[in-house]
Parts: sequence; C-alpha cells; structure tokens
Amino acid sequence: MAVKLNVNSVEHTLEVPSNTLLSEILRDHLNLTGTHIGCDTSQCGACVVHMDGKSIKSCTVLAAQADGADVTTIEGIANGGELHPMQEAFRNNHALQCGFCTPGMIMSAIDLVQSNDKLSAQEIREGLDGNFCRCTGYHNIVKAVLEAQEQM
Amino acid sequence: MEQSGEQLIQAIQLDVWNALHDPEVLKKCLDGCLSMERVSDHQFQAVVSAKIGPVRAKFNALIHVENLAPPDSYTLVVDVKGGVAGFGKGTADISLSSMGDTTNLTYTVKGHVGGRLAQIGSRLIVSASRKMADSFFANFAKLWAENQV
Amino acid sequence: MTTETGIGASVKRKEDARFITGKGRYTDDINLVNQTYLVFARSPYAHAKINGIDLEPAKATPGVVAVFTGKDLAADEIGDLPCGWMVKSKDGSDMISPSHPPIAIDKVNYVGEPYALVIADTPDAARNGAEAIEANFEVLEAVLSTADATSGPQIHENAPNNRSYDWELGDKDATDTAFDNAAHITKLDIVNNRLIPNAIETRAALGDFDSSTGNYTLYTTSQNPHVERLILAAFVNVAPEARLRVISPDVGGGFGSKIFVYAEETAVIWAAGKLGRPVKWRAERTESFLGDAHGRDHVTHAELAIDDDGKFTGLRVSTKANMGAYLSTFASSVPTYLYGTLLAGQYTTPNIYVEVQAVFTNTCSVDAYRGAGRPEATFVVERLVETAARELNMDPAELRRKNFIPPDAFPYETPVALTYDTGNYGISLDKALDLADVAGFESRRSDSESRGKKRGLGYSCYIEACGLAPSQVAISLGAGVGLFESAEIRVDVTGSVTAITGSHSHGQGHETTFAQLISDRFGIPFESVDVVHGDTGRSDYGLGTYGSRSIAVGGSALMSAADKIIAKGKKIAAHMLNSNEDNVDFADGRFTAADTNESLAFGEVAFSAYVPGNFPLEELEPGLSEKAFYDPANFTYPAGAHICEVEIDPDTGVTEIAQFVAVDDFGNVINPMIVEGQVHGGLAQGIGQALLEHGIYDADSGNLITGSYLDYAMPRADHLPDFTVDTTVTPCTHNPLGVKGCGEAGAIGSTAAVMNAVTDALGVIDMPMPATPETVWKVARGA
Amino acid sequence: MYQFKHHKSTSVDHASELHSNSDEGLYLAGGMTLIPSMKLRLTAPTDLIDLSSIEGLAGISNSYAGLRIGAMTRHCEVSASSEIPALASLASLIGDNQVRNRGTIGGSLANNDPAADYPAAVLGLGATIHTNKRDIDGDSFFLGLFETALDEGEIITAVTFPIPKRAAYAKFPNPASRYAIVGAMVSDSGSGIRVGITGAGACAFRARAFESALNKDFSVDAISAIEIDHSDFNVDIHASAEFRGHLIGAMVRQAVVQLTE
Repeated sequence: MAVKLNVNSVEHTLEVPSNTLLSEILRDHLNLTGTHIGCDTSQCGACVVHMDGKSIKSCTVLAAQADGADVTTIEGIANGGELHPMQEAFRNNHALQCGFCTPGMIMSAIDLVQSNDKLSAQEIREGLDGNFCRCTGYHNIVKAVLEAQEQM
Repeated sequence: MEQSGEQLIQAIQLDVWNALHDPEVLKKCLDGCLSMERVSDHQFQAVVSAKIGPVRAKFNALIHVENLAPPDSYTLVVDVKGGVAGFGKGTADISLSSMGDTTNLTYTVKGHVGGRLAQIGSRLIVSASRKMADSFFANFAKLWAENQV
Repeated sequence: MTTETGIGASVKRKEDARFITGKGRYTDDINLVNQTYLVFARSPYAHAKINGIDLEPAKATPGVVAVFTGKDLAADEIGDLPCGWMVKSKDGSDMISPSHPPIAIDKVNYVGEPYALVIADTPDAARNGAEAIEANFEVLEAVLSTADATSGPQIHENAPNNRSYDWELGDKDATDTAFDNAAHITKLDIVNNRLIPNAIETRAALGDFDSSTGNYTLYTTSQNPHVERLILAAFVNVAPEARLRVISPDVGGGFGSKIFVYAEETAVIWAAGKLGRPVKWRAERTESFLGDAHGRDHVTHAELAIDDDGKFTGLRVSTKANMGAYLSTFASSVPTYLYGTLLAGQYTTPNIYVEVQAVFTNTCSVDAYRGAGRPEATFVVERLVETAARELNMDPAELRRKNFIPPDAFPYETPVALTYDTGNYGISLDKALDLADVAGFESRRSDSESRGKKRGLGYSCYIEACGLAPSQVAISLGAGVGLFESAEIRVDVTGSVTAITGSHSHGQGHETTFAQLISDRFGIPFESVDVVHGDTGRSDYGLGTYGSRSIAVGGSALMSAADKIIAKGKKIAAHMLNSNEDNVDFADGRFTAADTNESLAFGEVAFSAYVPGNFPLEELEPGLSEKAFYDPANFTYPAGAHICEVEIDPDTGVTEIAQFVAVDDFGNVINPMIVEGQVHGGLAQGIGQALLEHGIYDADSGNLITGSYLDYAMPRADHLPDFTVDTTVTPCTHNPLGVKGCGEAGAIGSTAAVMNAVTDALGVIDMPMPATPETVWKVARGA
Repeated sequence: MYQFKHHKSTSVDHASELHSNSDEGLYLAGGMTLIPSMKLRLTAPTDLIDLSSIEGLAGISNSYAGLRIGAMTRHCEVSASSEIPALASLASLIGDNQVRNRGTIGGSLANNDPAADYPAAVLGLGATIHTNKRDIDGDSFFLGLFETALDEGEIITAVTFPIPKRAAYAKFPNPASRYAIVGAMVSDSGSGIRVGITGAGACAFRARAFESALNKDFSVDAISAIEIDHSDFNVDIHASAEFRGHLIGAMVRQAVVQLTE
C-alpha cells in the first residue's frame, strides 16, 4: 500500500506491505535509526516519536495509521546545529549512559513538557512511566527534564 | 492451576454418561470447536478456534479418556497444540452421581499452559482456562435443559 | 594538571553528542548488502527429547533461504559453548560441565532453548519458516526448584543429582568451634530471587563472510569482543582467530548479560560462512527474557556467631546456587570466587566457612549479573548483621562499627582468601548516618504511624572485590583467561592522540573518562584525545568490561602506555634540546631540559617523532606509539554504607522508598558525574531486586511466566526516589590511579538496605524477596 | 505480523459493510492491544477495518443524558476533560502517555480486558453504550472475560456518562503492566451510590454490598467490615484472589476518603 508521510519536514511517499509498522518505516525505509526497538509489547518506550505533535510508540502504530501524518523523530528536533533544549539538558545532567533509551526518553519528555511546563519532579516521574531506562536509575533524567522545562 | 465445579444435568446418569462420549455432543459443548472426531475407542481429535480477547488461535487437541469407571467417573486427558501460541496440557476428573431423574456432574480440572501465550499473557491464563472449562460443562447442561441431546 | 577536563572534573560526555541526536550506531542499526535474517525455533518445553524435526514445511516457506538444526552445526565440527572457569569440589574433583551444543541436538533442557534456525530474505519470512518447523518432542519431567534440584530427575547424563560441584572455602572446624562457643547465634534462611538483566537494547548479531579473503566479521552486542572472538575461534571453532573480526559497536547496556558467548551469535557467524551472505539476528524482548543469562537465584542458610561483647566470632553459610540448564561462560565463578570470598564483608569475623552446591535445573543459564556473587554475599552478611542487632537489641550501626576492620589493620587478610589493601568503613557510615538524618528517624516514624503507615530504616555496609586480578591468582583458581588489560596509545603527527583500550564501554562513558586520563597525563586538550574500543580489528587484545574493572585495570593499562610514551618523548626531547634524557622533565604538557630550562610542547615532540629530520636513527626509532599490558597486583576493594528508609502502607502492602543514601569509597574518582551516574543505576537495580523484579518459572510447565514487560516488573521512574549519594576516599594502594571501580556498588549494597528497612518497618525477621505488595500485606497482617 | 488488508472506512455503515464482507475482519480503533497481539502473531485478521478515518466518531460533548464521548476519543482527550473529574482522572491512569495518546474509549470497552480501567467507569457511573444498532445499558454490557453484549460486527459509536454529584476512582496498578489489579469507581448520583470494580474478576462488576452500605451511610466506617467473596477472582503472580478481594475494600475506601475529606 502507498503511505504518505512528512518526516522531520520532508515529504515521503512509500509503497510498503500493509503489515509495516511506523517504526519499520523510520528505521528500515528512511534509515532513521535513532528510533530504537526494545520490546514487543509497547512498554519500553525506546521507539517514541511524535506523530502530529503527540508522543506515540512507533512500534505500535501501523504505517497505514500514520498515512498523512507529520512525524518528528530524534533526528528532527535540533534546529540546524542548535540542539533542542531537552537534548542539551540530557547532556548537561548526565541523563543518559548507554544511550539506547535516550531518543525515546527525550521525545517523551518533550511532549510532557509541551503539555505542562510547570512539572514537579514527581509529575515528571509519573509522566515518563512509558519509558524504561536500565542505566540511570532515572535520577538524572528527572533533573534534566526539570532543567529543560525552564528553557523550553 | 486447579479448579472445580458442578452442574446439575436434566437427564438420567446413563444417558449423561453416553452423551459425554459422543463426539457430536462434545463438539457442541466446546466453545469454538470446529471439528471433533473419534480416532479410537478412547481417543478424540479436535480442532478448536479459541478467541480470548485479542488472541485468536487455532488449536489441535488430542483427548484421551482414562480411568473409566462407567457410569460413575472417568478422566479426560487433553493435550493441546497451538503452534506459535503454545501448548496446553490438562486433565479433567469427572464424576457423575444419580439424583433420580437428574444427574449431578462434578469436575476438577488441572492443567498448565506453555509457550508464547503463557510467556506474554500469564495474567490471563487462570481466568481463561477457568472460562473454557466452566463453559464446557455449562454448555453440556444447557443442551439437556434445551433437549438438544 | 587540574583543568575543567582533567582528573576529578565532571566533564560532560563526548559520546552523548551522538546518542542525544539519534546517531548512535548499535548492532541492529547496521545493515549489509544482500543481508538475510535469522529466526530461531525455540523449545516450548522445559525438558524434552527431540525425536525428530520435520524441516520440509519450513524449507518450502516463501522467502526462506536455508533451515538448519544442531546436527548441521555438529557436522561442521562446531563445538560446545564452554564454561571458562574450572571450579573444584570439596573432594578435589573437577566441576561437571555438561555438553552444551549451541543448537540443541537430541534434547532440549529449558524453555527457549534453540533447536533449529531459519534464514530468510525478510524477518517475516524467517518467522513464518520458524513457525512451520514441526518437532516431535517427547516431554520429560522437569526440575525447576533450586532448593530441590538435587533430588529431581537427572538432566545431564554426566551430572548425577543435578550437581555441577560442591565447593567450600574457609576453615570448617574452626568455624564450628566458634559456633560451639558463641554467646548468641543469628540464623536466617535466605532466597536470593532470580533476576533477568534486561538491557534495553536486546542482544543482536550480524555476521558477514568475505569469500575472497576468507575473513569473517561479526558485529555483536558484546561487553568483551576479544573474549568473544577467542571463544568462538578456539573452542566453538567457527573460524580461525586471525580470520575473525568481532566488532561491538555502540552497545545499549549490558549489566553482565552481554559478557557471555551465546548460541545466537555462534549460529549467525557460522551461517554467514555457510551461505556466503550476511546474516542478521535481533532478539525480540521475549527471546531476551528466555535466553539472556539470568542472575542471582540462590537458596541459602546462614548463621552468625557472636560473643558476649557483640563481636562476630564465626560465619557459616550453605548455599545452593542455580546454574540453570548449562554452565554459561563464567557461571561457575559467580557463586564461588565472587561470592564466598566476600563473606567477611567489612568485618573482622575470624572464622568463616562457606559451602556452595551448584545445581542444574531446566531453566535458562544463570551467570554474572551486575555485582555477580557480591550482591548475594552482601545480602547474606548484611541481613544477618541487621537481624543480629535486632535480636541483641543493639543499634545496627553500633554493632557494625564494633566489628569493622579498623583503619590501621590494612592490609587486612580475611579468612576467605582476600587481602583488602585499604579502607575506612567508619567514615562512610558516619557520613551516611548524617546524610540520612538517622537522628531524626524516630520522629519521622511517629509521623508515619499517625498516618497509619509503617516506617523502617535499614543499613547495608558492603564490600566488593573489583578489577578481577591478578592473572596468576585467577588462573590458579580456575580462570581460563588472563585478567590483565591492554592499551595502546598512538600519538598522531600533529600531537592528537588515539587511545585504544581493551575495555568496552556500553554506557560507562570510557570515551570521556579515558580521554580525561590521557589529556591530563599529556597536558593536551581533552578534545584532542580519541578513545577507541570494541573492535578486535583495531586493538591487540582485551578482556572487556565487567566486574567494575575498566578504570582500575583498563585505566591503569592506559597509564602504563602513557608512561612509555613520555619516556620515549623524553628521549626525543633530549635530542632536540641537546640535553640528556635523564635531565628532561615532563609536566603540564611540556618536555623541559632541567639544565637549560628550554622546553618543547608535547605536540612538537610528536611532530619530530614522525618527521625525524635529524634523528639518531641508530638509537631512536621514529614514531610515537606504545602498547602496554597491565596486570593488577590485587583486586580493588570499593566499600560503602547504604541507608534506606521506607514507608509502608499496611493496607495495600505498597512500599515507598522515602529516602536512599549511599556513601561509597571508590578511591580516587576521575569523573564524579559519571561515577554518580553509575551509582544511581546500580541502586535502581538493587532496589528493583528488593521490591519489584523476579524471574518466575511455572512449577508445572517450566514455562517462564515473566516473559515480557507485562509481568516482569522493571523499575520505572515513579518507582524510585531521588538518591542522595556521596563518596569518601581511601585511594587504592596498588594501581597508578588509586582508583577502585564503581559500576556495581549500587547493586551490591542497596538490596540488603531495602530489605532491612522493610523488615524493620514490619517488625519481622523473615521476609521473602521481592517485597511485593501482596507479600508485604500478608506479612504485615501476620499471615 | 502476518499480512492483512487494511481498509479506511468512511462511515460506520461502510465499516460495518467492510466487516461483513471480510473473512476474519477486525475493527482497528487505537490498536493499543490489537497491534501488539498481531506483532506477537497471536492473532491474524484477514482484514483490518480502520475506524479512525470516520468523521464524528471522536469528541466529547454534553447531552441531556450526560457527557457523551465518541468511541474514537483518545484517552488523553478524556483525561483533559473537566465535566467528570473522576473520569478524567481514571483516563489519566490508563497505560502511559503514549498509550493515552493513541488508545480509544470505544476500543477499550469493546475489548473488555478484565483489567482495563474504563469498564469500572461504565458501571460505577451508570453509563450507556451507543452502537450502530442500539443503546446498551452499561450494566448489561460486560458479560465475561473479554465478552461483551456486542454482536459480531457491531460497532460502539459513543458512551454517555451521567454526570454524578460526586465520584472518585482509586486504582491499584500492576507494577509491571500498569493494568488495574483492582480499580474502583465510586459515584454518588444524588439518588444512589454506584461502585464499579475492575481487575478483580473475569470482567468488571458492581460491588453491591458496598453500594448498599454506602447508600445507608457514605463513610469509610460503613464499609470497613465488608468481606467480599473472592473465590472466582483472577489469580496471577502479582495478586492472589484473596489479595484482590482485600484490595477491592482498600480501593473503595480510598475513593470514599477522597470524596469525604
């Protein structure tokens, strides 16, 4: 089937089998490998991207459901050479170690802050419960999101 | 897992006993049963299309009848293979006792499930097994109540 | 040199630039032309004979390129997956290591064991093919319980009573005597629950074979690519070592589970050679649950003997350690040399005896998982000590202090084979007591009680032995590899530096920490240092990263190489400055002739080394590149004090961590930011074990019930508190950096602290782990 | 995932027609349960009939009977609504942010997972379920494990929740999956108390003993002694039937405390 999407401000029209997932379009067809796959059951959040401005798990969305949508991935949030404030805050606060969960975590965190820019630490913890990190214990991720919401 | 239940059947014990060994009756009682064939005196082969919420899987079941003590009790040993979904193994100890015109049927079902279904959906295994067993015997009782045997 | 990027500075990480922009390159991000996809057929049964496998339907599946079984690998003389550490039983006999063909041949021994593989043009076609395989299994009775494994049906022909070994350490008679004379004995039965590592990147492998050269390349998610290559070449026999290049690109977490050599990468590289096409495999999460080596799983009875003065006089420990179905790569060392040797803890206990039976069960193999043996040892010691304090009605901090090895007793030889080089346990505990405001605990407890909640405080004073060493000792104890580390420093013509390490970073930040070391040592900009790791094609050898060894062993190796660079630089500088090399000093990035006070920058000397216009070539080779192999003199001994405070809702059984304080002594710290991050991550895993995580097999079917994130409770952000972490410093006495290692401390110390807090809150001695809401609820109501 | 045909439906009638013309067709709403099941190959529909393209199936409006929520309304929209705070709060506890951004109320109710949150709201608030054929009283909608009163091919179009005088939802989440181990919606309509329970049994149910006690005396004390028969409750590694039985009391009490403090 034909699927048309706008990914990181670039229009794509792709012919894919009906059982293609959005995550597969991004990784396998567009080579945007910053979107990661960490589970099969839509829990870990490594694959989170924005679809029409909202964070979603791209491994649980069919390409067909994304037809006509605007999609933003981790590769699309920096403004030219200037990092997104959330990216900066993750680096400043050592909010990542192995980096595998990081793209999904950053995309979730951006959506979280965009929907409420006065988050408490506890609200950040609750708001990130769709993203697993096995390295950081989340402590520095919470710090980073608190810092980023001041900049965003 | 283990569970038990009972059903009061509107028929005399010998009729109930015979019906429980009739593949046509068994087929009607087993939800989603596509076919039920007798492969030997004490063995049936069934194909079941099970729907448990989002899961729809086709299972092949081999059913052995053991511990026959007609017309009072026997054991069904069920071996289920469901391809990618996994497998199941269960026994149902069934006892009949005559209550005059009616028959009391009691059952105790034990079993376990393996494979992907159990790895992913373990929270549902007990409820789903319970539902399948209870529904089987409830359907059986209903057949008699509705004179369909 | 103290700078913003030198030793001791919290330098922001270099590697983050790619990770935060989605440009990390993990194994599954790599694709090769004409690549195929591999899917394994895995056993649904815990224990079954394979009476035949019908491959025809799979072969006929559209898109399928090839289908193989274990017999095909055996026909190519692919060997068993070996266990690399020989442990001997009490009677001197060798441990029993059952045959472990990568792909099962006659029998499957755990749910998830691969018995066939399907290779196809697309992942879906490979899955279709794997589903079409029909195997005829004859199901056998399975052994699942650690405690009862020795009386279950025998799994391996050569392992009667399902026992691999029955090991002991310490003086049994002296310990028994200490117990005979004890004033008080504290006893505990402890089950250390099985954990599943769960790096967020699942394991993956991509194999490539170049028929024009006969060279193999394996991209894989390994913590130690050289060891992977060695084992695949020397034992498993997939390719000659020189023809096999193993590359671990960015790796998304390991926690031990990616140390080992598994069936999957073996099959991938073998099949790539067989087919002459690249072969890729990426684990689905459920495959990771089923097949990545699990952690912990001990059943222990432990006793502590105490005299009238509250001094520990003896410790007696008897453990059954579940190995799973086979001995994984380093499995045998975990419940022995990484466990029994740590039972002295921070205390002067003079008599210790431990015996460990390693048992086989029809479950996934158990091997090193963050801490590996040391969390289990700490859990035994610290649960016993805390319980003893409560039984004796003593302050648990005071009881510990009374028994600490005093600072002037170092080096201290324990009764369980280790010599601690340095430490000061009292200052860590003091700092932790202060940070945790233990003095204010009683008022917090009454506040909780007024709200119907129960509050508890728990301590854990742990010790660990890191940087496994020295090689001679390890090898004499059964290790199959040396435990040194290699390093190479290539100074480029322009004075920038490429530092190559045999350690491997999968989250630890080596590209930053090691660059700090080099930049600091050479007095060159941090940005001028490039750290290379994870590629057997670019470094000579290496042992990889696990056991908190990278900075202590890998960092020290880099320092040795740096020393060689400076020594040669002095020769070059002496020549250029018309001085004598003994008169040349190197400091702050300059070579200075003491006699003339003339000096040259590091870069100028490097340039001359490669542009040797007027070199005395008969005395001095051109170039500036040096290698070093560093073999440590001893383990390092990080230690610390963790204090956990919990609040429990007895009505729902929910335990909330009210605060967690960790004060650790890691010796000198190179990058405090990274060290803190390592502690945070370890704490999360230790707390996860105490409250959430549990790998459970169904007792009837042998199926892994916790086979997905729907049932295996991973710690999420809202399960965890903000952590209070701090350090004290007693520098390691035997490595050039005075460093000890920090990767596992959090996971080693924290579990006991949490469980001590939970039992304190509930006023009980015994408490199953994890302390899930239902467990807590039942214990709270005395059920 | 196996291959299937994907259909964009233009209207409810069109969707219904596509369904009846398909071999083993399934409706696709948010897909939060269906897509993972398909990825795991535990279900293999021949046709997926996508309801997201149908105009007018999403959205929240006030009607004479209460708050009408279109079947394709996402959880995040319900959680942002203000008319029934307890319902918004319930929606904010479903899954995680990403699930709430995709999952729909209609999909959740049609699936009738024993641990889903919305069924507690339907029973606890006395909702009516509208389909392309009829209106179904919420009390007779949930029939058993994943079983509803919906006929084959019948499509939920909206749900109407009467606006209560006061209501609260308390949830005990599964630490792994975040489904409800037990969830309790307690509402006071002014003319009566309803208590809807999810997670404990094969499907959601009303806890009548709690309702009658609270009808007499809306206080924690009135319900503290109620013992509930847990013999048929769900059992898994996270909670025994007995613990679920206890949690029903605990969650109802938490909800009542919210409403009385």
